[in-house]
Amino acid sequence: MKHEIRLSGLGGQGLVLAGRILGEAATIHENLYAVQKQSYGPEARGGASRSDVIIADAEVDFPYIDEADILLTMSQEAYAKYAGRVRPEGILIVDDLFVRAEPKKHPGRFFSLDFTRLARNRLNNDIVANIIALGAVAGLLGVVSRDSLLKVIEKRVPSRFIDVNTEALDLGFSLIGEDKG
Amino acid sequence: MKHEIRLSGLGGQGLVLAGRILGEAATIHENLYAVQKQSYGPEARGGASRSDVIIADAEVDFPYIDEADILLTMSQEAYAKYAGRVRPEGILIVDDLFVRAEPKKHPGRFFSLDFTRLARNRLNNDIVANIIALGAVAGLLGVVSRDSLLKVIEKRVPSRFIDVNTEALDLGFSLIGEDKG
Amino acid sequence: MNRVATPKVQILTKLCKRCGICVELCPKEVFGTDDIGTPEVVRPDECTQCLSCELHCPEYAIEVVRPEE
Amino acid sequence: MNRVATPKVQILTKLCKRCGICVELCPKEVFGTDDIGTPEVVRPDECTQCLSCELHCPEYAIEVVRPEE
Amino acid sequence: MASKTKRFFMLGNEACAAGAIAAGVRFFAGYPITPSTEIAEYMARELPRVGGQFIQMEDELAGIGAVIGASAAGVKAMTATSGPGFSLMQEFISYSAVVEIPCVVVNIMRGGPGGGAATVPAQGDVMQARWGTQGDHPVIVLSAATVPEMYYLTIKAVNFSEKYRIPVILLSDESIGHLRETTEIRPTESMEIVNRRKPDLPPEQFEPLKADMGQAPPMACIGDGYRVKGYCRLTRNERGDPGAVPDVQDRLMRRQESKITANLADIHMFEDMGAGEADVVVLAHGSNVRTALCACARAREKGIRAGVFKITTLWPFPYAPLNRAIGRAKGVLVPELNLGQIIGEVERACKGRAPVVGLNKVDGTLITINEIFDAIVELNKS
Amino acid sequence: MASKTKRFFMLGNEACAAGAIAAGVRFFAGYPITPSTEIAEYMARELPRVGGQFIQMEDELAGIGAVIGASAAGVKAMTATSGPGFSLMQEFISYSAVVEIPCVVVNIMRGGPGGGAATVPAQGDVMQARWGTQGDHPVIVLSAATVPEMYYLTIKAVNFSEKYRIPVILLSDESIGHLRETTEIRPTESMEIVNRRKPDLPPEQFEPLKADMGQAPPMACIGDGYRVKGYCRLTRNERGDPGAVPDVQDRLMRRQESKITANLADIHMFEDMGAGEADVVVLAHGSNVRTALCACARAREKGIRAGVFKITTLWPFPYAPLNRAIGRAKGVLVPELNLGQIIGEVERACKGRAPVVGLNKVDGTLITINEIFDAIVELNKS
Amino acid sequence: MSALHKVVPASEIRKHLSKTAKRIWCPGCGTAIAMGGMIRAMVESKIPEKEFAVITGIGCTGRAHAYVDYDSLQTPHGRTLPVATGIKLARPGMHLIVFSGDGDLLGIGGNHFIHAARRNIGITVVLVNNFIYGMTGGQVAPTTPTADTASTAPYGNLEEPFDTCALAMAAGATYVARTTAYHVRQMVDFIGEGIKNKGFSVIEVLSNCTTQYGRMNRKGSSAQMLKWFQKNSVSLKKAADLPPEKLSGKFITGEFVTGKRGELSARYHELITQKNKERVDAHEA
Amino acid sequence: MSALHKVVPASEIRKHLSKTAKRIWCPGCGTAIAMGGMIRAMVESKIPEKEFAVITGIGCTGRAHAYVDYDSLQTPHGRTLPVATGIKLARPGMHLIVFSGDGDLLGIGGNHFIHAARRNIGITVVLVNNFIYGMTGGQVAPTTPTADTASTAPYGNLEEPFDTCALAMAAGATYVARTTAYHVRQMVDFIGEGIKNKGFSVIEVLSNCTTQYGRMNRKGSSAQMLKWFQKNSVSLKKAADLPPEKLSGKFITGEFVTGKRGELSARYHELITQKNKERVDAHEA
Ligand SMILES: Cc1ncc(C[n+]2csc(CCOP(=O)(O)OP(=O)(O)O)c2C)c(N)n1
Ligand SMILES: Cc1ncc(C[n+]2csc(CCOP(=O)(O)OP(=O)(O)O)c2C)c(N)n1
Ligand code: SF4
Ligand code: SF4
Ligand code: SF4
Ligand code: SF4
Ligand code: SF4
Ligand code: SF4
Ligand SMILES: [Mg+2]
Ligand SMILES: [Mg+2]
Repeated sequence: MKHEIRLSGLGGQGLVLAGRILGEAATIHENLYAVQKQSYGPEARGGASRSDVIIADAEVDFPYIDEADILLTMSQEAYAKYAGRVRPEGILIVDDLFVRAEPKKHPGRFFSLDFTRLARNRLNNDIVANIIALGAVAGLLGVVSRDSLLKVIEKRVPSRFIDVNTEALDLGFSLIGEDKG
Repeated sequence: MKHEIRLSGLGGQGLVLAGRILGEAATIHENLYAVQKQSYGPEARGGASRSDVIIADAEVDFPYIDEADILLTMSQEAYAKYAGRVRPEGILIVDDLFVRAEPKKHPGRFFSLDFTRLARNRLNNDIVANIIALGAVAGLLGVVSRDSLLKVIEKRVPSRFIDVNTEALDLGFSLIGEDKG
Repeated sequence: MNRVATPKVQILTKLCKRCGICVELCPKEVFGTDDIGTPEVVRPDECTQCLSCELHCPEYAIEVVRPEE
Repeated sequence: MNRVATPKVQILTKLCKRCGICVELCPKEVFGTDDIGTPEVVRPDECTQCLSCELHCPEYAIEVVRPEE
Repeated sequence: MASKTKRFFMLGNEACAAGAIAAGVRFFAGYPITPSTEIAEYMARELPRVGGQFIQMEDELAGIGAVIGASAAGVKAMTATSGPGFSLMQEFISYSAVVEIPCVVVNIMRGGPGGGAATVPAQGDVMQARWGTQGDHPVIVLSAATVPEMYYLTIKAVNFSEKYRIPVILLSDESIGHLRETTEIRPTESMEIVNRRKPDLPPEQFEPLKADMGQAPPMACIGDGYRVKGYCRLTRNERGDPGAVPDVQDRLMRRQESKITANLADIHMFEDMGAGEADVVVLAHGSNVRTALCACARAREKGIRAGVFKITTLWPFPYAPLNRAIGRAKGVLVPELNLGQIIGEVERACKGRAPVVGLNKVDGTLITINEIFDAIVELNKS
Repeated sequence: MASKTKRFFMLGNEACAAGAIAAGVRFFAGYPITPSTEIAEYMARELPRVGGQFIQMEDELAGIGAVIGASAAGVKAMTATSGPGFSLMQEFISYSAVVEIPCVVVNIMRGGPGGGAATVPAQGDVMQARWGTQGDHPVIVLSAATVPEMYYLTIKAVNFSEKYRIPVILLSDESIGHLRETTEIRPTESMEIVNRRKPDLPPEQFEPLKADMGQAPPMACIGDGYRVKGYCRLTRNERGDPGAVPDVQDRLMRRQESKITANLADIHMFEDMGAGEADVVVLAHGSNVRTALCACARAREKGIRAGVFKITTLWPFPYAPLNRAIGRAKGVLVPELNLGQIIGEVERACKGRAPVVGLNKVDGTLITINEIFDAIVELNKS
Repeated sequence: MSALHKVVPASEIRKHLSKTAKRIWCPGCGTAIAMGGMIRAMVESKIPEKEFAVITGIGCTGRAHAYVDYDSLQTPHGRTLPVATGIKLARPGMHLIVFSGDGDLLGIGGNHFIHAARRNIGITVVLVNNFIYGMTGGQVAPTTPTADTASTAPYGNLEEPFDTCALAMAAGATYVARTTAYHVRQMVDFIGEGIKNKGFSVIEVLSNCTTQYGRMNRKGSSAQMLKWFQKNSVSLKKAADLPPEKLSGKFITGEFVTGKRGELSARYHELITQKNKERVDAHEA
Repeated sequence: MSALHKVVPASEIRKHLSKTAKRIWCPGCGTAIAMGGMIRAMVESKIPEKEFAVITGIGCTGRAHAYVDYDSLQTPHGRTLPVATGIKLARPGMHLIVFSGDGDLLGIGGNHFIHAARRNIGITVVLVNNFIYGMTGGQVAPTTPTADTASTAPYGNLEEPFDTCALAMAAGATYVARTTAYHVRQMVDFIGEGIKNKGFSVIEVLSNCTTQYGRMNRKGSSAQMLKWFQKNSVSLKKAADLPPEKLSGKFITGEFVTGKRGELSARYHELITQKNKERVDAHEA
């Protein structure tokens, strides 16, 4: 078992944190093996950002992703750059607010979801779009449970933000639940 | 033709300058080839000092002296260290004031001369002992003339000291002249 | 001059990074913002030509007509 | 005490580097020098125990008996 | 024991810092530089919690200087940096070797030369780690290939440094320093932790520089009451007094060199991962190891006998073991994130027995499995 | 012309400084360190007399920094130092290579490591001269064997630096820097003096980093009116703008490397002094050359065919020429005033064709004719 | 102070920017405001463009060399002043502006800073002090106020910050001033005075690093940080009348030193002229 | 000042010297006088010998580590203070004396000097200022007076020297004093005060390098140089009343700063104690 997940967008969207939570949940609470690598441009803020996570049931033999099993893009630039590097049977997810996608080009499953608008409108907090997306990704991935993720979120997020993050995570899972059918 | 001359004593006795004058005179005014290398201890003043000069009629193939043709020692320490490293047919010169020598150990020619006392008593200037010695060495050496040496001295020595240095040089040559006979 | 009177404050939106400095520093609340924070001149007539916005804009994206001498 | 009275100034000649400081700084010209510049106590009785020689000797080679309290 | 092993999802740089603390490091001084800074940040947070000290100094020279000071005072100490800062530490590394004050320097390599590219991996400082300093002196250089290795090799580095009183350099690069990875950490009690030897003689009899060939002398630290001397310029006798006597200097230099040459078996860490039976041997270290292993696996699937010779101890370079391992090889491939550095040593080791070919990348990206695979296929043809 | 040749009795260090001035150097900045300081002292005295500038800076980093500044402003510039100071210059040497601002660094080697022994010769910085810096970049390293060579090689060093826009390191050691020797100086007019190329395009069209492989681009200097950009961190496009694009970085690195690899014939200076016909080849540079020649002469007197392969360009190392030269050798002897540095390259060059044996001395004294002679006899037996 | 209508317009700044380099400073970064101030002062000085060179070090501030359209050069971290010293001696006619950060100039570069001041070499330093190492992600700087937080001072800074201006004065600088990213017109004036001074000039610009220092120390938005400077700046004159306790947490702004003494590159050129004369005289004699 | 009869005798100095190392300073060198002063102050302090460590750099002055019989260490040139900082943090109970030259501490080591002062780390610096790089043969130093001659300033120094004490104060040192090799009793007192100060102390000792600086600037014998110090020293108090022109060529001696503020290694140990307490509390909670 080996899953390669790429979360991409802009610096400041919290994708590095999302990837880290995913990997940590897999490692510590699912007893799996994970790696996560971010890359970013030279900007401290606002540049391109990418967070690659691999989850496997044995030590990861090669920690870098060429083609992803799941690709999340939260900016048009990221979409342009990475949409072509998803496995044919892989899953492509975009943030509806930022990405104008061409779903036909992608043979596998495709989701255009409203992470950022939902965060803003339903949770009153732009910043948790990443956790909604994380929920959706984890839901599609299927190997890291909501509870495992939540345990890590509780450790990594200041206590006053735990509630909204929990809501966001559940919202994310639910998006997929709905859509999956 | 190749002559290896070692001038040894203490820092401050001016042996480096003497060696330099000898080499420069040979190079520039006798059209010979010369090298000169000094070595000293870590002290800025008062430590052991050595100035090796080689003069030859072709480029010097090897610039360091193992056994000397002419050895001048102006301290007991230098005598102890270098007297054993004179060629059998070589010349050993010591400053009578500082060195208690064992002439019998040396098969070649031996001179114990009064450079420092002569400087002090005849020229009223301790510091020109080195030039008296230089004159003596040059006299014994025979390949660098008094005039050549004088030209260099005139260039290297502050003008107010030229006279006393000239006297010193001549005195040195004369010591050998006397002694040579 | 026959030209149309230029507004006293102009924003070169292409250069703007949406830092909010001009909006927050303008003493006359001349600026508003759109959905994603891009400043817009909403009360041009209030402008006293104090130059605060122009002097502080880190992208050199604002120009204010200089007050008469 | 039964010992012979120590002179007020003592030079440990073995340590001396013949810098001349003690000789030149002594206000009472207590020191003279030999042929090659080694200081010698030549006027011990002149010594006022000012300590200048001891304090300035770079070789810590001079000792002066401390003045009585 | 396995039950006590703990799992973490750690950054390579954090694993390094955590390893250092496990090894007993209680002092860190440094100067920020990407991509090493997380090591300093971890230390700033954690050291005061375990009674240790962190200080950010005014530059890298001061960083390693303070580390050497703390070590001279008896505390295990470490610094971390990247290329430009590593260059600034060279004088002190040489000093540390000659005064035999242990210290560990971590260099998380980034794109070089010059200011370089701070956020991309490279292996441009591999030769510098051995030869960057003035004068001859021994040094140990290790290269970490994974995040868990960052943890365990840091412990090794500290151990070597204390045992041999030698500067130890741990190399890794951005792609590992900034990689998060599942890391299983064994309890510290189960690991060998080395502490420098203390003098066994009283101060009057103790000679700070006296040791047999192959050995570091016991170390009297500042504050131990030994009125310790001898932490100074090159030439000192065994009592620690200065004086430029040729045979004393010679003895010191040769004894220090012998700490490496007499202990190769202890210091060499390498792994023959199918190289011994291979037609094509890939010599890899650091971030190229996993890539090389994947490429060789693929090659074997295609019927090509390919194997990896992984080196963890870069310096002293394992000439003899490598020479033995290439027994039947038709060619040796050396992938490097530089213009060809360790390949020179491979050539020396191979002594012309097999062609040695480099695969070099300096554009800021990692060498890919495909690139190594293609090179293996090519070499196999010859 | 011979009539115009002048004879001097010069210190090696003075010959170096005089050569620099002959080559057009008009700026020197440095920091005193034995045994190099006479170079600075000569420059302090002579440069203002020829309209040039000397400045003693606060440390070696500042010394080479000022040199690079002056060179960026269009003036040929040089610094000089010894081991510890050379270590402090490494970051800037790497910088100079990547921004392609010419500079010459003279290192008069002394006993190392650490503070070292300031007044004795050594060759401990030979590998450092090539590998002391962060990252990969080209560099040229020359080694002077006599006082006259100090003069002429300094001119060569300045020429190479200007021609290839590259840092050039001139190595020598205390035994030559502090040697006075009859030195015949040909008139400057009779010598090749190279000046860096100036842009042939107007500022609007000029791209400061644009050049063919094997070439340095023409150089627009500060104050030339070009609004010159591109003197900055590694990754820049040909216009000089920053941006970390892999292929741009790759092209820059490879083009800079090619300045060396495409011009080996121009850069290599070596001399086969009987090595081609020898049973025992002595590979020597710097202060060992004359010793080796005398030892070989003595060996030949005793019927042993011995010859010297003298290398003046240490880096790039002349692998192929050496390999050719050892055609019939039974053994290669490599005398070095270190624990074995250039010998590694000799082994690479020889590819196992002949045994390579080191003769190493690190006690602060020179290798003697006897020692080399004895080693030749020994090697000849095998 | 220049009257409002004389302020160099933003369009004029843009004319002196690189047409091709993308500025990657964070939105609202005070370094950009300071760079604008520097260019305004350069324009106001009326000195021909080609007589200027802008030298930067490494750091966010140290990116400016790529953004301006003057002769420019970026040195290794901390080494602006040695390189600028070399340039100035080689081309004494040039006006050199060193534009760099507090870490670059006072951290790793502190020795060059005091020695350049001592030499009174003709260089104008615009020191952008944002109290932090911005570019590397918010580490403590030699200017970080005591007890403030940084990524390498997670429990609050235990050290005291430098008083940049006091240090520059003690070391020998002949023009020293402090202003803030809020006080742009003052900034332009001070930099202009610095350029006019023949010797070594230091203009410290307190600046907002909103992303690192601001975030870690809860200073709010960029505009809020600028207002913080506005509110807490005290002019040198006023400060003289206030007791020390009233000055804690305040920024003292104004011109500290405007002294004169010989500039180094000029002195050196006198020496050259004299040596040249000696040679000519000797020939004629 | 201690009364004469209390002055530590030379024999006591000798007890604290290495029995085996040969001192190779020139006859009459002021560095030796300063080392004697340091040892006298250490003895007078009554602090147990094993709590002292003497750290030197490279230079003539930097040879002292081998001559004293205390814990000692010689660093690379210019790096005394970083190394001492590491020692002090690791062993806050130690009393560290840095004994080094003007070139070592203010030339190559200038950055560490101002940063150690800024941090107020508990180190006592005895800075032996002989206006020259003695050991390397008389090159110009950052302390060489303008127009004086040195081997690398053959036409007279074009630069201005540092005012060491002003620099130390501006950087943050909490005890700063100047004395000379002539004023040995004052020297002992000042070094003693420096040792007592918990923070960073600088005692500048003006000293005679007769061989290099003295020879090149015709200052005569060692004793004559000491007399030069005697004649031209002006106490801080007296100097306050004199016009600047009367102070040119004078040496202002005395104690400049005797302020107090938190010492770094002590602050750090408070932090450790606090973190330890937090942990214990957390366990108990
Ligand atoms: C020798 C070296 N050490 C460290 C670094 C890493 N580095 C780059 S910028 C910087 C600090 C910059 O701080 P500052 O000068 O205050 O600039 P800012 O980013 O705050 O504008 C550091 C430590 C480097 N590039 N080179
Ligand atoms: C990195 C380095 N640069 C230069 C030197 C050479 N060096 C040794 S001592 C010294 C100057 C010493 O001057 P100072 O500190 O004033 O000591 P003094 O000899 O005058 O007592 C220099 C430049 C060195 N040892 N290391
Ligand atoms: S100040 Fe400038 S960059 Fe900021 S929001 Fe206003 S126009 Fe945009
Ligand atoms: S000039 Fe002043 S009043 Fe007008 S818009 Fe700008 S800030 Fe507001
Ligand atoms: S002061 Fe000391 S060293 Fe100098 S002459 Fe007197 S006793 Fe000798
Ligand atoms: S104590 Fe004073 S008076 Fe006595 S010998 Fe010494 S210097 Fe002279
Ligand atoms: S990190 Fe700070 S200093 Fe750097 S660009 Fe962003 S706001 Fe400006
Ligand atoms: S050179 Fe000067 S400082 Fe050095 S020992 Fe001699 S007199 Fe003292
Ligand atoms: Mg900053
Ligand atoms: Mg000095």
